[in-house]
Amino acid sequence: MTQKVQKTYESVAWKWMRYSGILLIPLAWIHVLIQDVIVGVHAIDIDYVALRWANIGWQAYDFFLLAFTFAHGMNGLRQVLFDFVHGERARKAWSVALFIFWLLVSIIGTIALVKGARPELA
Amino acid sequence: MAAPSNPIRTTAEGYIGYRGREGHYAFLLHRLTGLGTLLFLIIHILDTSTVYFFPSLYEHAIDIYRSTPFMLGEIALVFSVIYHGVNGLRIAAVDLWMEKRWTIKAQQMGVRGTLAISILLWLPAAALMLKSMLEHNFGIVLFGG
Amino acid sequence: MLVYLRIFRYNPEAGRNKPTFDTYNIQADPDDRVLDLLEHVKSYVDGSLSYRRSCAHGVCGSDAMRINGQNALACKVLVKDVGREITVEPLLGLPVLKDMIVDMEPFFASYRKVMPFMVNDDIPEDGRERLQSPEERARFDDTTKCILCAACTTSCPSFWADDEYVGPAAIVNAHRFIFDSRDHAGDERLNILNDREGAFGCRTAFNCTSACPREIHVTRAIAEVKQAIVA
Amino acid sequence: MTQHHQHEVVIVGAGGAGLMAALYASKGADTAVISKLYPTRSHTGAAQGGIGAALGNLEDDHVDWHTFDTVKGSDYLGDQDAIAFMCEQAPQVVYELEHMGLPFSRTKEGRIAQRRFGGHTNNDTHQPVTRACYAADRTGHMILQTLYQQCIKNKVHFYDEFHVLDLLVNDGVANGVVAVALATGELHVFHAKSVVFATGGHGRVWEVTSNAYAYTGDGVAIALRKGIPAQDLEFFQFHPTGIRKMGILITEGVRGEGGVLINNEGERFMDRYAPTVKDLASRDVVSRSMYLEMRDGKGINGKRYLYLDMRPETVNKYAELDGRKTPDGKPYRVTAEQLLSKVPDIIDFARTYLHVDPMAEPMAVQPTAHYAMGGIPTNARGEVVIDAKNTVMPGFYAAGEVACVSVHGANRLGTNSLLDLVVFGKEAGLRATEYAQGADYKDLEADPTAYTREQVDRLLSNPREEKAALIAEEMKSEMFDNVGVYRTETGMQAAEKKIEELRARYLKVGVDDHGKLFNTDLLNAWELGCLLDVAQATAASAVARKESRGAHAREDFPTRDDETWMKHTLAWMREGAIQLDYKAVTKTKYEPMERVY
Ligand SMILES: Cc1cc2nc3c(=O)[nH]c(=O)nc-3n(C[C@H](O)[C@H](O)[C@H](O)COP(=O)(O)OP(=O)(O)OC[C@H]3O[C@@H](n4cnc5c(N)ncnc54)[C@H](O)[C@@H]3O)c2cc1C
Ligand code: HEM
Ligand code: SF4
Ligand code: F3S
Ligand code: FES
Repeated sequence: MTQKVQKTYESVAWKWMRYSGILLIPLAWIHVLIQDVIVGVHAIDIDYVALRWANIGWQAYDFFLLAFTFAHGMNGLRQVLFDFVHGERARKAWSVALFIFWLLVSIIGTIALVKGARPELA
Repeated sequence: MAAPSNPIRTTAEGYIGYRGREGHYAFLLHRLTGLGTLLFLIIHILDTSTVYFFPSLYEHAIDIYRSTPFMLGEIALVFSVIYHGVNGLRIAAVDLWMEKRWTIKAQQMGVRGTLAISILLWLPAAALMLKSMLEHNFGIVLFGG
Repeated sequence: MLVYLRIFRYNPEAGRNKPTFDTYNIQADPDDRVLDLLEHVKSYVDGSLSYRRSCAHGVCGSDAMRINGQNALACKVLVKDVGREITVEPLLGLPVLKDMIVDMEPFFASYRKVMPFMVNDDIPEDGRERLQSPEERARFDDTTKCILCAACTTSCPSFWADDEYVGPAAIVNAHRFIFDSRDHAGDERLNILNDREGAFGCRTAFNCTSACPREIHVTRAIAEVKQAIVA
Repeated sequence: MTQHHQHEVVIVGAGGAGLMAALYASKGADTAVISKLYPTRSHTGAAQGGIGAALGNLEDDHVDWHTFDTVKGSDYLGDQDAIAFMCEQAPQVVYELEHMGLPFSRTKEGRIAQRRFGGHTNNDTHQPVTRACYAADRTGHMILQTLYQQCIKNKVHFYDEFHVLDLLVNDGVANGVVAVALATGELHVFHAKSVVFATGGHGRVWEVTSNAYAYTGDGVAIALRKGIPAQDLEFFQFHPTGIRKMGILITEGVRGEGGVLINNEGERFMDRYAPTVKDLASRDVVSRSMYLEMRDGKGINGKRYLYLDMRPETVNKYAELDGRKTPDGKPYRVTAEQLLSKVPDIIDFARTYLHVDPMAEPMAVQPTAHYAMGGIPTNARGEVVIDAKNTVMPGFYAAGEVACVSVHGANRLGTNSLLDLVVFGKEAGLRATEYAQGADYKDLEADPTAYTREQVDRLLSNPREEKAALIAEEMKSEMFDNVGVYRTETGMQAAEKKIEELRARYLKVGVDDHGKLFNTDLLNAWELGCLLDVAQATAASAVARKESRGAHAREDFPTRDDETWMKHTLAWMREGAIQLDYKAVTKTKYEPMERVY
């Protein structure tokens, strides 16, 4: 069979969910293991965050975590929503809304990540 | 003529009432844990961002996380991330590389295995977190500190 | 043995325009089919009970319904397989017209969407059969078994939520041609299914495979179609 | 409210015969297919074993052999010109099905796979020959699906779940049908230039049957009511291997693959009755042999059933005893996997309904009512003929099990029905179109639905003095006991009387459901009327034939009598009573001989 099958958003999303998911296993699990299980919320404060992000390695790590997890999750949310939102126009509207939300939150997160914590203002 | 039907009602009836096998519940749990994790993630991104935007608020936010209900929620979150991950890995692996294993038997074992692995991974984590919660929130020190 | 049978009833014409259940205590043999019980009720107790049936041995696909909450053919489920308390309801997700009878049109419309027919006008010069090796034939054997009973599609969470999703049965029937070495329209079918309302509407919930009375590996067939699309 | 439709060709029935007719008719005329079931629910889908054609893909085979086997199988009652035509067309139509996409099983060389079936032989060696082209054990399913798929491709117009209740005839010309739409209960009049009946058989007349609930003889009964005779109804085939009590069919293909019948002494008894082909003798012979075994107390546990044994060790044991060879000359041996791949559905049936694994245990079987050799008389062009002189009724065609061409005569060979469907379905479709192209719409009578309304209104307005189900039960057991595998004068007379009585009681049948939506209560009751008419004509035709031939086996006249009875029965229903006449059998080159297997 010579392939003349087009790429569509859904076929790319299908692959994305799978490959990003696989990548999320180390990314998300290590994050959760360290922050929630080993360190724990009681040991976390703004100084802790500042210290962590002072390390470019952890900064990069958290950036990838943010990028992959959130994009994966938002596409997942879109999939669930589309089960219940029917019709091209409604779906388009939701897509736009979700996209803007995703962009906004991602930008906020990235700015914080890049600029770093400001414990001196706490 | 037809009985009035709407997809939300049908879906609710199906999700809850359909007597599916392992896959049905794995699907529901995957969805639930995925959405739960996402909800937490959104909040988490935003609250963490306060360290730059409103540093003075961060301590308040973290305080909320330290409350007992939130700590219990956190334990559930860890289960969600573990289960969703293991199950997602199962789905991804079978879908991408071993589609022949979409058989009733293999799938049954896969789903049960997924749940078992998730619980096994989760239990130690949950124990550690529970221990930390008891110490900090109730002053109970297990295993002699 | 005495069987306690609950049957879903709905008939707008007779004023039963809210779904309700009728219950019957029936003396049954463990080897009786659930269809036999329905026939008994219809023949001797209440003739207005309506459902579809024809072959009575699981090959025509008429009598798919929910039996104790799970889709099956009433003629392929024996009393001893389900026990003394039996509840029968119509398939979920297709409009109910009367009792166990649902509107099958949306289901067949989805089937027709995937070009469920051989596209190949080349005929060998000697007028005889096209050659196909047993291995090539085996490639799509599983999906040729489909009897279009709709048990799979109406057990699928994606279909309950969105009836635009073509559903597992349609994908199974597309698969039957996509992987037939004689067919020429595989790519067209893959393009049709290359969407949320096609193969990517499947979330691998697996209810379809558990429900299929022909024991078709439905989810596997869908996975193969997805792979062929992204390949 | 009555709705009117006009289509040049109207085909009633969407089984193999109806869809084949539709495919060809729609190429030349505006065609509609009306079916009381969704097309894919048609009984053709239940056919298991195969479709006969002398392709010779595995071993030497010839159209002539197929023709002779069919003539012999028919106990010389089949019309030899029609049989020759069918067998000649066979390879062509099988290839055509393949071209449409039918997924036949394949040989190593990639050709259509073939297997042995009862009554099909190498005419030189008299050994069974591989002639049945198959797609596992779901050949009928594949034919039905493939034809339906092609109809979708060719955009054939379907009226699904429309139940035809009457044929419209004006001036001796068929010009339409009346149907009720199940979903709404409304009557629809279909005005047509030609009408094709492909409504299948009537096996629901008998108690233990392989036939679907829908097999209620609607076509034959409607024709009878219109003054059209039914031909050779006394010849109804009992298939040797139905699942005990349920009647669900175990294909002859199981014996083709080497399965054998066993009595309570563990004896393979068929070699006593048919020394050459043994378990693969033709169906009437095997069913009678089984009946005789059971009568002699050799049924399993003395009961009325026997074992069909297809365990690999049994198959191999008897294959060795019989010296059976594969086509390339090696001794024939099988493994469980091979059997599993050849008859998967049968194994599934046995597991589901008998809770038996056929690879480990034998299956309990008994003869089951299976196939109507008789039906609406037609010629080899699918045209309905209405008297002993073969006068054609213009505009009316029939094909498939409802028709009697007659290619099956007194006994049908396995795989010849699917062949009959496609050959004569196609022929009927082509001729109906040809006729429609040269004809105008014949006017409808003033009130075309009058007769239908009368029948329906009676059922709807009767108080429920009689229950259809009770009458049906009595009819089925009476016919099974007295007009079954073996028949006697007294038994058949009793049956005739009983059916007459039941028909009188039927006039008082009422229904519970008086609504319009999917009133299956009403339609089931109407179908019972058809069954009773067919049963009556069957019993009357059977009593009159004082010989044994094919499926018609009489204890009081145990031999064939070519002198007097080498003729077709025609039965008319006049004022409720059955009248009989006879017509000659067409003979070409095959002289009647004694039938030994
Ligand atoms: C279990 C089984 C196995 C068999 N195996 C074989 C085999 O291996 N080889 C072989 O050659 N033969 C076999 N046969 C026989 C063969 O399958 C049938 O004789 C054949 O399929 C009949 O086809 P048909 O097209 O005439 O009718 P069907 O396929 O039964 O179609 C009848 C159609 O008519 C419609 N209809 C009927 N009445 C009405 C009405 N009043 N109004 C509207 N529509 C109506 C129905 O809806 C249906 O669509 C087998 C039969 C059975 C039961
Ligand atoms: C830890 C590793 C993870 C893996 C291996 C993984 C894997 C997957 C896979 C394969 C799917 C697709 C399911 C399908 O299409 O049927 C999916 C869906 C989803 N994921 Fe993840 N995921 C992971 C982490 C996360 C995280 C951290 C979130 C939250 C932000 C998340 C949220 C979702 C959501 C909401 C869905 C949609 C669920 C649905 O359609 O029912 N996932 N995941
Ligand atoms: S795939 Fe199975 S369940 Fe689905 S329609 Fe076909 S036979 Fe029925
Ligand atoms: S139930 Fe539905 S989600 Fe997929 S695996 Fe089956 S089609
Ligand atoms: S009646 Fe045919 S599948 Fe059940």
